[in-house]
Amino acid sequence: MNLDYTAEEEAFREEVRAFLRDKLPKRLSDKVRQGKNLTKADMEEWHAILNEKGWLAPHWPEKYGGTGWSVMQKFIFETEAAEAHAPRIIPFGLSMLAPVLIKYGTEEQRQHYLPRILDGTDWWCQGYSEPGAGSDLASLKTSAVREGDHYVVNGQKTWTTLGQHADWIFCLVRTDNTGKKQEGISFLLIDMKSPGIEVRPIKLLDGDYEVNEVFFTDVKVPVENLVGEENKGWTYAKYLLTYERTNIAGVGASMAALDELKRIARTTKRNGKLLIEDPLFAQRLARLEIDLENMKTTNLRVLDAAGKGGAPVAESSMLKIRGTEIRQQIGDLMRRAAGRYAQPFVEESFEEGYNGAPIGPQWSGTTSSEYFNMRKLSIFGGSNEVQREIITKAILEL
Amino acid sequence: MNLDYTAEEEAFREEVRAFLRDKLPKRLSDKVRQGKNLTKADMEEWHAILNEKGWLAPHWPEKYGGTGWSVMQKFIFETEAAEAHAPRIIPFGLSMLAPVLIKYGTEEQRQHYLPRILDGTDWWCQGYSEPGAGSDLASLKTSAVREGDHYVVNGQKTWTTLGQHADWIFCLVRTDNTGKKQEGISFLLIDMKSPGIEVRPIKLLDGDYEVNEVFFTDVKVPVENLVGEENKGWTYAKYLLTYERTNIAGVGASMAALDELKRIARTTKRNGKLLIEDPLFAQRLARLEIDLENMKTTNLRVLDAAGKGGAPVAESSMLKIRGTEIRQQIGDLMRRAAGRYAQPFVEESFEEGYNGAPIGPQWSGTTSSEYFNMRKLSIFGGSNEVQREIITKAILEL
Amino acid sequence: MDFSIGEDRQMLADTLRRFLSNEADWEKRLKVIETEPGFDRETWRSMAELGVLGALFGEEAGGFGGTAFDVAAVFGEVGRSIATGPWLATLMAGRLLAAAGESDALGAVIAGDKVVTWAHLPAHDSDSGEEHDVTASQDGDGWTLTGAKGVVDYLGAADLVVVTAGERAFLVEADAAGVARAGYKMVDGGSGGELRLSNTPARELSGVGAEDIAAAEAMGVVALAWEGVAVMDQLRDQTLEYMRTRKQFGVPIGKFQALQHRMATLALEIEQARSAAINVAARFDSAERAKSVAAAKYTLARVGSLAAEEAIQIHGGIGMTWELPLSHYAKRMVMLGHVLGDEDEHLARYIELMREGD
Amino acid sequence: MDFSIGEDRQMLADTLRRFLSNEADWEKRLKVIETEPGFDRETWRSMAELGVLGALFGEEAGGFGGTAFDVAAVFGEVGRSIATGPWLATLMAGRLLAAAGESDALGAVIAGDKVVTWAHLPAHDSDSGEEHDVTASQDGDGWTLTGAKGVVDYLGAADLVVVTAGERAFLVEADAAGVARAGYKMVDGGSGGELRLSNTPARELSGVGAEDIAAAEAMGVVALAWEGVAVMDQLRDQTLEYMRTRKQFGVPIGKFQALQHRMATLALEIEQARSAAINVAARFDSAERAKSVAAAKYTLARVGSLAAEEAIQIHGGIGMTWELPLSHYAKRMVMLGHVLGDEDEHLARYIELMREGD
Repeated sequence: MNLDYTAEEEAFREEVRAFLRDKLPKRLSDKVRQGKNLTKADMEEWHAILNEKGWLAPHWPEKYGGTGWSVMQKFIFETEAAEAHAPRIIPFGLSMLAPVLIKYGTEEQRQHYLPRILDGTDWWCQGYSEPGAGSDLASLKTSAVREGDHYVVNGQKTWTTLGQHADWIFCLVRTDNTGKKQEGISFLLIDMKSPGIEVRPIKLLDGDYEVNEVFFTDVKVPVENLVGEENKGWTYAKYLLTYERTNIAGVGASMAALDELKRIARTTKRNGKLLIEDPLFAQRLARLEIDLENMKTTNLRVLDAAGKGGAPVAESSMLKIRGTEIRQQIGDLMRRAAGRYAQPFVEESFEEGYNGAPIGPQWSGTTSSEYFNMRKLSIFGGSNEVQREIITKAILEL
Repeated sequence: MNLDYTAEEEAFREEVRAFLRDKLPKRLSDKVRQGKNLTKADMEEWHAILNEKGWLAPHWPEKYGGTGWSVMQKFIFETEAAEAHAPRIIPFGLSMLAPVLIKYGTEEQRQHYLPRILDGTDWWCQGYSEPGAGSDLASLKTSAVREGDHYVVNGQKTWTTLGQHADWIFCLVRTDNTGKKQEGISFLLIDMKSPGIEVRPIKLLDGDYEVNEVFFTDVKVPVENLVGEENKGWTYAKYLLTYERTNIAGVGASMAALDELKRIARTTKRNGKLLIEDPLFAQRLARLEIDLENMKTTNLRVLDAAGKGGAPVAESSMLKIRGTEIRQQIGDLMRRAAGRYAQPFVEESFEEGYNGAPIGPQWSGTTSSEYFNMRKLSIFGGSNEVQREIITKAILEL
Repeated sequence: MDFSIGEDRQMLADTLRRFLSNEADWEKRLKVIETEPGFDRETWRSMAELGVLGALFGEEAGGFGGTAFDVAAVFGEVGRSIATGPWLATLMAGRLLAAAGESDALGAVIAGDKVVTWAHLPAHDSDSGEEHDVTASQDGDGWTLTGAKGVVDYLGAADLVVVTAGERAFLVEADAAGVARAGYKMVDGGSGGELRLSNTPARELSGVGAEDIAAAEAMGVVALAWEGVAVMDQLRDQTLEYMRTRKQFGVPIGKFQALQHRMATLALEIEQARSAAINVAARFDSAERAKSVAAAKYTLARVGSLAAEEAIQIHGGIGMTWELPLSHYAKRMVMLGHVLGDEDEHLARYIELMREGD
Repeated sequence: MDFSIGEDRQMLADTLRRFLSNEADWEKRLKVIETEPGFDRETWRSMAELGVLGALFGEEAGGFGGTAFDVAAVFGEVGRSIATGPWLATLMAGRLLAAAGESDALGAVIAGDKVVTWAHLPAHDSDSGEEHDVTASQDGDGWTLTGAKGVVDYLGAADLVVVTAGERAFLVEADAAGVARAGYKMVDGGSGGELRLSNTPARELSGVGAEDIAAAEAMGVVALAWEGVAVMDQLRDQTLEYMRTRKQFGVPIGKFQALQHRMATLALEIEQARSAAINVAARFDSAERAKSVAAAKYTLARVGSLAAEEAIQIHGGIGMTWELPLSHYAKRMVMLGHVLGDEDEHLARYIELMREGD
């Protein structure tokens, strides 16, 4: 048993680090580190840099532009990028739609859409959730009725992340009402410029706009935009959930955030004493660091098993739960570290180029907003409650 | 708003304290404080002292021997007795059977049984639980078939606390199998000397014997031993659950135990430092003390509401949950305070008159046994899981 | 023993509740929190004209209340509607004005003619990373103040500022020479600001010392504890309502056992927090004040963040939206934990007192 | 990266597992834990004859293993069957004998001919409330020891005792002059004892110093971590089996959502504890050893008591009975938390290292 990287993996890590050192713009990594808002252009810039290097789509087969990396290489890349404060890659086209097209789409669809994902022509968003559905995703109501060579789509999607930037949306729609609710669902690709689509931003509690409602009124969608077979969409959607997700625990992002938190604890005084010398704060920090250190190894174990062909269902859910809990706890400690300076709310300061004097410590202005924003981690992407049931059902085998 | 006792209550408290000072044998309070095993004779001794004073049955109507105390007086008495390390009063006859007889029994039953409870002639135990029933109490199977002027009882009860000492058992038995499971249950009084009864002690994980299995094979029970109506036993059993329980949170016992824990923390060194100076131990202790201090007031609020005629269902369950959690946590900290001396297991030392040299600190020998024994608090008396459902159902009103 | 708040206080609370729900409704709140002062001065004045602020001070200071339970009654209503406005600032600054016998200034505050705030915490200087505080210099008969204070409630709207310097307290006119104010909105509505003073003339609050400052802070914790429990009650009730009405898999989510268990724990913890709030008010004038203050603020912060996090989690995505009042209650709840010392600071204080105690 | 334990170690573990389940079955265990030595010496000797103890030591010391993962393989099996016997004592004392080149004594231990234990903790004197330790005096060429040691594993059965005194370690014959032993049973089976020495002749373990003692303790934590995870696995699996088969209200209790959620948390925490056990073994020879030791023992104790408490609670009353193996697993689990420093001691150590670190 051995936790070290192989010589090849170590060399790969050096290569990744060198690339990040050379190609990751400091302007972007600074924004990420400081918790500032990224613009669409920021995200597209990093997307293009990765595409140029050929590292944008590690999960894809090589013939469509994948890297041919091992599971461990993907993990190394993701972890190093997060630790270097690279912007996250928007996953909707690359990691969610593309695997479905690759497995269930036609060759025509693949040839058309995959290159446009890589070169940034199409920004995709996801049309799964509906108001009133929540964890009961399959109860969705948005309908698609076949009329000649079109479907006519009516209904509403919600929680559509970054839908305001999107050119296309992939949707689960109901094409049959007669059987079990899982059996009448289809998977449709819809141009966001189609007449009858309206996007309404949802303001979140931290004042930010990152999710949307999307309304469909008699939207015409060509039948060739159906993926796979009609009424089989649920299968494709579930495929995504079990699709290899090396980064589900967000270990890299948590490591980077914990480093920042420790730096703050070593330099910030409260009542004349450094936070790291405070027994209660130090205790919170130590428990968190140990938990993260354990999770790193848990993550590697799961990857190792997956690399050997295992299907670690319960384990993936464990990584999702504990990964998001750790990330939330780091946010919680950041807020605590800010003391009363967690209270000021200077929205403008989250934007690049804000010139006002910082209020309190340089890092404190975004702590509360991040703390509240991170509540989403345990809600979206399969709530942590749903994950808990998945775990026990898997190990209970009832 | 005011948390102080009234002058009358204060005077009553002084009276209780004086009584405890004069009449509670030091031999008994020492055993309780040190966590030693109480014998049947010990428990009977304290029972008789209280009966002589007329303070044995505060919950009973005065005409049967009750004290006429207010809710607050009962609370004061129970708290003071616990803080003085008085033995607990065995509740089966006094607090469980008697209220049922008083409300649902015949006057003949009351005249016969109540005095015998007071003077200690009859030691009662409770025959509710059955193997395989658990929280689903109403699924009980022990049957009573009417044959002339007798019932013939067959079946098995379990978790019968101190059944090894009992002269009588009050039982829930099935007299009808045809309707809903709650509807065919009757409430029977059974002489433990009846032919066909066998008591088998259950050894618990701490090595102690305090619960039993009771087997019934063709046991003949006179029909006059039926309480109330046939098939209405479930109503009587439920009445007990909502019957005023001023002491459900065990505040007095927890206060006494916390005092002892603090004394230990102030006098016990680990690695050369007093436990109370250890930041981590002190933190556990402080959190616990604050929680108990809050619970004391919560308990008083519930008593106040009950005294004014309220029926605080959710609140009683809250007291049961948090009361037992606090008691368990005190036990947990005692075990932690003992360090490695939590490991020795000298059963003989739990008995009075043990003359061997103590192993480690005077108080450490019983800590692990108590810690494990106290697991029962969250299981018996309506498990804390059942209490949680009661709370939410009550406040949700679904 | 008596757990009723008292008839007079109940009437006051009912009056304030009606006023806040009529004159400061949710729509108005959503608008006002987008502004920098973060509250509506006209509404504040009308509320003062009803006499509510007088409840925070004793008769000798021109009020008609001033006990811990009077303060409790007012702040329970502030919490119920998460009202904005310089409630806490008025309480804290006002108690020091009262202690100094500054009846003119306090009278104007109680009448709603002047807004006062309380500048106590040192400011954090983002360049040096150090904390900067205010120092006082005697200047002939009077005093001047120089230095900075951080996160001063409603600084931008204040006419008067009570500024502490060491163990003394001073009254500063907001438009006096050498005053620089940088205001900002706060996460939970309302506003705050950074105060810089440079040779600013100030009047000493005579007779006010460390004891009075500590007493004002203790009364502030009473206020926060009662405000906090009222916020928790709202978080719980809004979540219960959601559990009753929101269906998933064909049944109300309140039927899900795992949620039932979590709600039970939350409801239980809120009752414990209510007891802590009662304790700190009931023991305000006793030797146990310091311990009760630490216990109450620790409990408030601990249970408060649990309540906020659980309420959002049980709601799911909708609980994270600006549109739902719940999210604003959650923000107020968590932010209360940061005021007048946080969970860990008060637990540390409690540990100290426990070590000293018997 | 490689997460397999290795073929040779797996074979060793399988051999030990078969031996323990055949030669030390549950009935036998229930009998043996009622006795004071708390283990069966004949079984121990047979086990030693299989060569198992050699895995705990390197070839230079007469063993055939000695790495952290060799120790892990053995103690995983000890945990799986919560075997009694001086496993940890043999490991700790043996590592010091090995460090001193005491190959004769160690050879006898590995062969099962002699039982050795390790006396390190000061004894608590119940009269004075103080801790008493052993001091060593030079006596001509040799040494004598005087003082006391507490909670010495399997003291009553030991032929040899390795006794620490300050930064030195000594070998004492159990029947030497001035040795007084008071033995007792332990809560989780097995036995312990209080050791008193009075001018007892002792041989210094030459070359052994504080570093070696610390290294032996670190290896002890590796052993406990792997033993502990194996115990947790049993607690979880026995509880899962109960959730599958036990019915209430007509359905298996595993269908209850609240229990499902708790089981998920428990299963997750156990995987985290397994990772901590892997970490401490994998980093044993690295600069991160001290931190990994503290992290592993803290995690073991924290998750261990959670596992024990949850397993009992989910079982209900039956989980508290002596008759059910589960209760014995729960006792072993909690008691492991007390050996070689408890949860708080290791967390404090971790905090210290974190403060010193980068």
